[in-house]
Amino acid sequence: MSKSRILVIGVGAFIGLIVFAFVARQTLVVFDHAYRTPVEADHPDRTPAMQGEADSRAAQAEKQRKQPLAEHGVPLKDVEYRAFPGVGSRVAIWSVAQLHLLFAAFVLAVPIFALIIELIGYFTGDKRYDRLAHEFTKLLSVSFSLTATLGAGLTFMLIILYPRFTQYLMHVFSPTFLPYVLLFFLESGFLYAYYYGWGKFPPVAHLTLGIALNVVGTGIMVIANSWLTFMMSPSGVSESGALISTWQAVDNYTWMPINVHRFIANVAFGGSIAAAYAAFKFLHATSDEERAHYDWMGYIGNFVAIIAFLPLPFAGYWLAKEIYAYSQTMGLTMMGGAFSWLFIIQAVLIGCLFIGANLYLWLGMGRIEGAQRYKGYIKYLLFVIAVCFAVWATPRSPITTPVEVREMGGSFHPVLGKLGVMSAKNTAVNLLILTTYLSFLIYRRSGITPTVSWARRGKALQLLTFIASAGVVISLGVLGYFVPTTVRIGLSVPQVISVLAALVVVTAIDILMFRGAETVGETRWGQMPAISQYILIFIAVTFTWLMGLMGYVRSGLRQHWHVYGVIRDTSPDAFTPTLGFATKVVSVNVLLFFILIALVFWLSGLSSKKDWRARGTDAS
Amino acid sequence: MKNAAWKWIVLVAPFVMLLPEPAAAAELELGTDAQQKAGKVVYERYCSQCHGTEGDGKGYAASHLRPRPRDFTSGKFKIRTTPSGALPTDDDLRRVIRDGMPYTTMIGWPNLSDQDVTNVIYYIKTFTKDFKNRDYYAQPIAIPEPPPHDADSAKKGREVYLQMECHRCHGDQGRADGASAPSLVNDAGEPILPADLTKRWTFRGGPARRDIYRTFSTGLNGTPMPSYADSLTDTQRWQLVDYVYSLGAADTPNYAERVVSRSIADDLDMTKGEALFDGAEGAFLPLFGQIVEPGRAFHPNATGIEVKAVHNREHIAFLLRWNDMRADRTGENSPALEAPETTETVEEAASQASSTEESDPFADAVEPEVAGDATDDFFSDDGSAETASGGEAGFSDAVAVQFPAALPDGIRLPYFIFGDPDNPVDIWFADLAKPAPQRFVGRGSRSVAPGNPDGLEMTASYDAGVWSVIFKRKRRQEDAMAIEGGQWYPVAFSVWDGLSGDRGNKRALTRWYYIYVEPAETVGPLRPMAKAAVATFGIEIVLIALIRRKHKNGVSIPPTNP
Amino acid sequence: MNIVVLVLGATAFYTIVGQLVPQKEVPAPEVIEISKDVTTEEMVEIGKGIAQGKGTCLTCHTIGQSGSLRFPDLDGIGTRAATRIPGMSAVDYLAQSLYEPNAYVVEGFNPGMPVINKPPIQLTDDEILAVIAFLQSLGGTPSVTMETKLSINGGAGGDSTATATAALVQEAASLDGKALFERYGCARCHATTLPGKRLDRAEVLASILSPDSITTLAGAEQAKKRQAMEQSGVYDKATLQEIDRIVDYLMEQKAKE
Amino acid sequence: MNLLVVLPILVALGALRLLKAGLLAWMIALWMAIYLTLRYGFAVPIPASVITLYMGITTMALATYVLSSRERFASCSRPLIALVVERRLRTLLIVVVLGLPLLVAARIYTNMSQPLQPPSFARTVHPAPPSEPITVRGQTFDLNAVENPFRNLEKSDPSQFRVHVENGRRVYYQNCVYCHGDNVQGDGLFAHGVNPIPTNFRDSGTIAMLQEGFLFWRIAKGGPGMPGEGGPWESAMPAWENFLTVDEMWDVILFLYDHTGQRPREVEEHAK
Repeated sequence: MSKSRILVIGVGAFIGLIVFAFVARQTLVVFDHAYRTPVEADHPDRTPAMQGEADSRAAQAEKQRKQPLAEHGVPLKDVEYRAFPGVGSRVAIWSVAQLHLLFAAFVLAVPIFALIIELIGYFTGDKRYDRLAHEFTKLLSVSFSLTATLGAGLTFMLIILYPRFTQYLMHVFSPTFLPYVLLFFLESGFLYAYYYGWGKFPPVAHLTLGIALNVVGTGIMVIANSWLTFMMSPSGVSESGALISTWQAVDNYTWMPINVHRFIANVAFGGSIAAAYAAFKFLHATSDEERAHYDWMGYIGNFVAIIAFLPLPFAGYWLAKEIYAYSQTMGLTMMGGAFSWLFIIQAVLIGCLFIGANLYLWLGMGRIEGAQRYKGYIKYLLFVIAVCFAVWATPRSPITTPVEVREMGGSFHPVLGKLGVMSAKNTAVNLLILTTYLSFLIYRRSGITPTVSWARRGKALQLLTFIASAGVVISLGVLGYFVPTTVRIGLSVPQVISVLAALVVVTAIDILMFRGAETVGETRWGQMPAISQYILIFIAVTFTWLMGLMGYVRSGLRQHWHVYGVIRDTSPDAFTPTLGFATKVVSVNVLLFFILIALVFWLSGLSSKKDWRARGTDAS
Repeated sequence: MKNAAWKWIVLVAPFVMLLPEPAAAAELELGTDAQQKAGKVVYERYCSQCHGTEGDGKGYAASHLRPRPRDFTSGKFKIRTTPSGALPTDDDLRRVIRDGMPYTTMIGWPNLSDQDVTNVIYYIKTFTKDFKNRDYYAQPIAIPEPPPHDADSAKKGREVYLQMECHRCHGDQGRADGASAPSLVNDAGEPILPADLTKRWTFRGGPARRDIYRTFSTGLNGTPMPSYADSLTDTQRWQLVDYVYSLGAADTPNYAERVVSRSIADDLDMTKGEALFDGAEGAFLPLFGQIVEPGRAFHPNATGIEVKAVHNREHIAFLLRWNDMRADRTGENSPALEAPETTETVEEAASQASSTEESDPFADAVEPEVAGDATDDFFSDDGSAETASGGEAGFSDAVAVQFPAALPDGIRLPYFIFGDPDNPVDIWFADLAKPAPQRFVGRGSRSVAPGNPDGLEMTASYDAGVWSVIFKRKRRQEDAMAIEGGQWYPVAFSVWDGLSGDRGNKRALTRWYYIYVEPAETVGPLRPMAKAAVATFGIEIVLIALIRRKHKNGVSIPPTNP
Repeated sequence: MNIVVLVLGATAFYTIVGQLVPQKEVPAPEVIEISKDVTTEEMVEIGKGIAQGKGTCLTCHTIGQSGSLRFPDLDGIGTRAATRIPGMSAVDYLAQSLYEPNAYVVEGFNPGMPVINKPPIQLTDDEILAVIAFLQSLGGTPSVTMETKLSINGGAGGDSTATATAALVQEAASLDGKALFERYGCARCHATTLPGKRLDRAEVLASILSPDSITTLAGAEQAKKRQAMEQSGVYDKATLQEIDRIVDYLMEQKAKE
Repeated sequence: MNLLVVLPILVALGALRLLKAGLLAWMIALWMAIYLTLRYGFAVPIPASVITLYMGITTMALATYVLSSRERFASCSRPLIALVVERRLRTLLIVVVLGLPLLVAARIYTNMSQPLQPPSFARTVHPAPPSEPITVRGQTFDLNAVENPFRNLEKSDPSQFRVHVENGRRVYYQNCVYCHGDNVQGDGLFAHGVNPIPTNFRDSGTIAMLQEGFLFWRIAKGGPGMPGEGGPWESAMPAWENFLTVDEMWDVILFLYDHTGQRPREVEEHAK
């Protein structure tokens, strides 16, 4: 008998046995159980959503009743809310604000991104970078006008739908509006000059223009951030909401962390959208040359996205810490109360991001000759990533049926319950970051071999750093189970520091070690399986979705307050909706964003199309 | 004593003469002194608290135990394989020690080593001289393989049952409600209950047909249950066994975990009686004595209650059935009545404790009553003859259904014994001496107040040893918890036996159970099953079509190397 | 086409993940109206509702848990409260920990509790009284009423405390035994002349405080009478001094005979 | 971990390794192995929702591995494409195509016909005792520090100690035996009627793990004294302070440890 025969028989028998057992069990169950009615309540509880609908209906009826009086018009200051038809005010504002923010993030990210690439091109003299930066900037002008339009829409809707609240916010922030508008004006000037002046200015002048554009753009974001962070953690006002100091109102607890968090996230987001654009172009490319270019562009975009993404959790820690510092109540609502399950969803999203990013790197190794020697490591990396992902996504008290509760003897599983706590999750996240970076290192060196004399020692040192960092992370994680809470919370800081230190040390060694490295295998750009490009798009979708979700948390944390602790939300929408509802709205927003971004891609692609008349002559 | 011994000799003599001397019996296995001594250690550690250090059945626990712990000095043993009046074999004793007797505090001692059990048996044998007398030994009765069981045999058994007048104690339908049941006493003059033949699992000797046959063939020494070895042929005995066997549904009680109320479209017509509940799932729930709050019941007569429930859009009805030795339709009853305090009241215990400090704690601090005392009474703990006889001055039978007054919003239910001050309970109460139901609001076992009985209906009937009580109420009523479809509701039950002087806290009760109220309309499984199957099939077809289109020309494998 | 499917698929996947987690809407807290005449027991109930809902106390605090907690456990706070700060009564301590949470932080815990009468939680003074009643009921006996004036309540009404207490005492003092007898509804069942004839002063007092102790009744009758006494509410409302005065009044009736 | 499940799975995976199975077989086998381990491999079952989550992650990870290089993808897709396209596998294809919907339908059926389960709530087996002193019959006890007043007699006056144990025995058999049983195993005459079931004192996970103060608290306060977290509160344990004196309760505790041959957990010294 041939070897393959034996193989087929062996494997077939094993799988067949399992399938048979499964089918047999299922059959037995079907024939054993008389059908019993499922347990279904025939009267749903009165949920806040229903209550809200009922309230707004009642308000409508009341309005109808009072119609004759209102005919002469109601003075503005008496109106607290107006209703948006169909979806309601909250969802309308939510969608418009989110789209505005997504585009704004894109518009702010692309210049940063283009500037970095242009700088690289300038210093390395590689023309490819310059071309790439220019191509990115092409996406800007359409996005910029869309952002402005959405922003204007948002402002109008706020004034119309939430007049009292908007009035208050305008009162507090009145001194910031003029600088904002001026900056906006400057932004458009710099932006168009930067784009249209490509190649027309001397390189240094153009770069200066790029820097100015970014400074102005960041300024716009920082001002806008002050408004929304004020809503979350107001300061500079008295208890009753009277303004004491505008500067204090701007410089509130969450302002700086949000600025930093958004800046980094914008870079990552811009990178991922640029990569998605490249992937889109790659898939529709007709020539090898084009494919090579877009493959490379996608790689750079994704690289920037992932590098920016790695420190994001730390910025997130800072934000969360400031939220706790501002209001323990809000912090606990976030982590332990109504939003605690949202972080399980977040874990799923970030887990998907990590897996996607790593998969892209591994696939990328396929286009490098000589990467074969590293292929065997993939499964171990994947194993670590999957386990960390699973730990991170493990809920502290899972959803259970009564039978399961009885079997577990409580709402915590004796084994899994230990994975659901902060110590385990921090450890998992830090290990995820380390592993992903390891993946990247392997990718980086797959085509090259160091020539320096201390290469072996350098590699050993790098490995040692990784092991030491992982050791610190794990042992601190374990220690977390045995120390009091006050100590435990502090443990995440050394964990993070050890990971960051490891990243820095390893990178430094790597750069030194591969200086003048010998190339063993050429990177064949464009030789990428199509699946990798779909992964880039998947990463972009995931990233957008994640931004939408986290935006909801930040905003939803205020619960029934417009301005936390100052202006109460008394509208029928004052309740906090279910996570299922929120995820649906986020999904719709993400889809809308991608429809619009497709429009942007199409519009910006028009310029490179052949002239209509030229085509006409070709045909004739 | 002398007299009884003489009787045994007469009874046993024929066997002793007829049967060859069993080798084992001839040896008079009384064990060595060392074994008896070892048995004594085990006995005093594990047995003496009930059976007494002297083996006289007057241990610490004895006062509240019904049936009383065995008095080993009497030499009478109930569960044996030997003929009536004879001593048990070692194996008989071993079996009882190992397996225990169901529904008594003698639970069984599976953990003792074989050696310990043997030693204990030797030690038990020292309590009476009878074991030294070869005359009291007899060859065990051979219990044949049970013949096949059939309905015809059971029918004939019924004739034997009536002919032998079993019903005078065990009742016409075997529910232990015979006319002479309340007045039965054992040889020591202690009251004793006839077995409830519909509940095989309570048979002290075991529920199997062989066990029942053994009881008929050997009798239960010391009790009014005689042996029928002489008066009935082997076939007749098996027929009787089959009849008894047919009275009960199963060897085990199969206690339910929940009650399901069936949704019906028709009116809930109380005049239809039990027929109204046809098709509803019966739930048999265990009752236990209320020994938690003062006024305790240590040995309630009712051990289980069968509950059925149906509802339509407007109303919900409950059928409660339990076996009762005698219908007590006179006197009164109420959950608010004061029940007699048992001996372990705070005051008495306090006085006991003070005496402990001064004097010997071994001094008999237990009630000084003696087994066989004329005032001793199966049915009551307070020893008053008046309550035992029930009747005009006494208490009637009663039953109650208990719900939380309002659906608990958390998971904490009201305290299961008539609620607590924070979480009151709604008690539907039927005093079976009165035609109309009552309602009470319980805020604790000592704080039960009458409530508004409007809207609550009740009918009751007693037939051949079983009470059937039907309660009916509107599902939604202003002053009570609304009962909605598709929901679970906590429910508990209590039964008062007038014959035992039950009232107030002294009663049999259940813990909280849950009743599921079926929704009016339910979803069948077929539609979702079909949907899912079709969807899966569709996806498969699309996938196959896609793959086939791509690989039209046989398997073109993607290139392994680009 | 593939891209559209991918984008739709990815969003759908995340939406489904969002549907798999527990779905809970959080209603905006309602304004709770507490009338001035609720009993302490009712206050406990209301306070419990506030602690679970609007007050968000139980988001952080546990009741009856041990182990490594982030916030002090509330079980038994009713008795523990009196021992925290020497010289401070339980009610005052609880009030302080609600109005000025950082004034005293239990050892081993971090400060961080929000001021309860300020936004975002912003309970009213009445609601805080109810919460105090609930906290007292955890392991102790609630003593506050809606009339209780707190010595610590964020600065408001500090001066009126003494005068209000004095007024209360004065009002109670002004009622004589006869007035109290009527006020607590004794006259609904009892004739004023009856008990003094047979019993001495101690016995009368005993039969009010413990109706079962001296009685000719038995069984159900006795229980009914005892319940009637319990449900009259006299034990909840009357102070010992007042009962004493009622007995005085009854003994006077006897003397008059 | 349930070794009966885990070991055969490991053996099967080892066999696959020896047979040098193909990637597709490995992927399917790994998926099933992980599922079976999660589902049946743990002594305390994992909730279905968590299994779903983990299997989702597993699926994703395995798919990632298959996708991570062209060769792996090809070696997985080849047999599947062959199944769909090749004529000689037609019968198998039909079986699979028809079988899958049936399995899905059967799954739905079993999901929908779960027997009705009454609601049940988690039980805290040994709830934490109140941290402030409890009052029993007019005396105050600090449960963190309280010790059995008669425990020291064990060494100082053994005969007096036996007297107390014997008194505890009397108390037990007059009061506790109905539920906790004559063999102190929680199988008394009424045990089948109550929920939660009475404690089995012979179980080394009960009194041996607890301090005597804890037993005293549970005995004195019973089911009604269960703290908020100590549910379910249907416990039929009476508040024995209504029936027994303080000394009797301490005596019965002595008896329980003496009779079962266990030692109480020592009171931990409080670090000051």
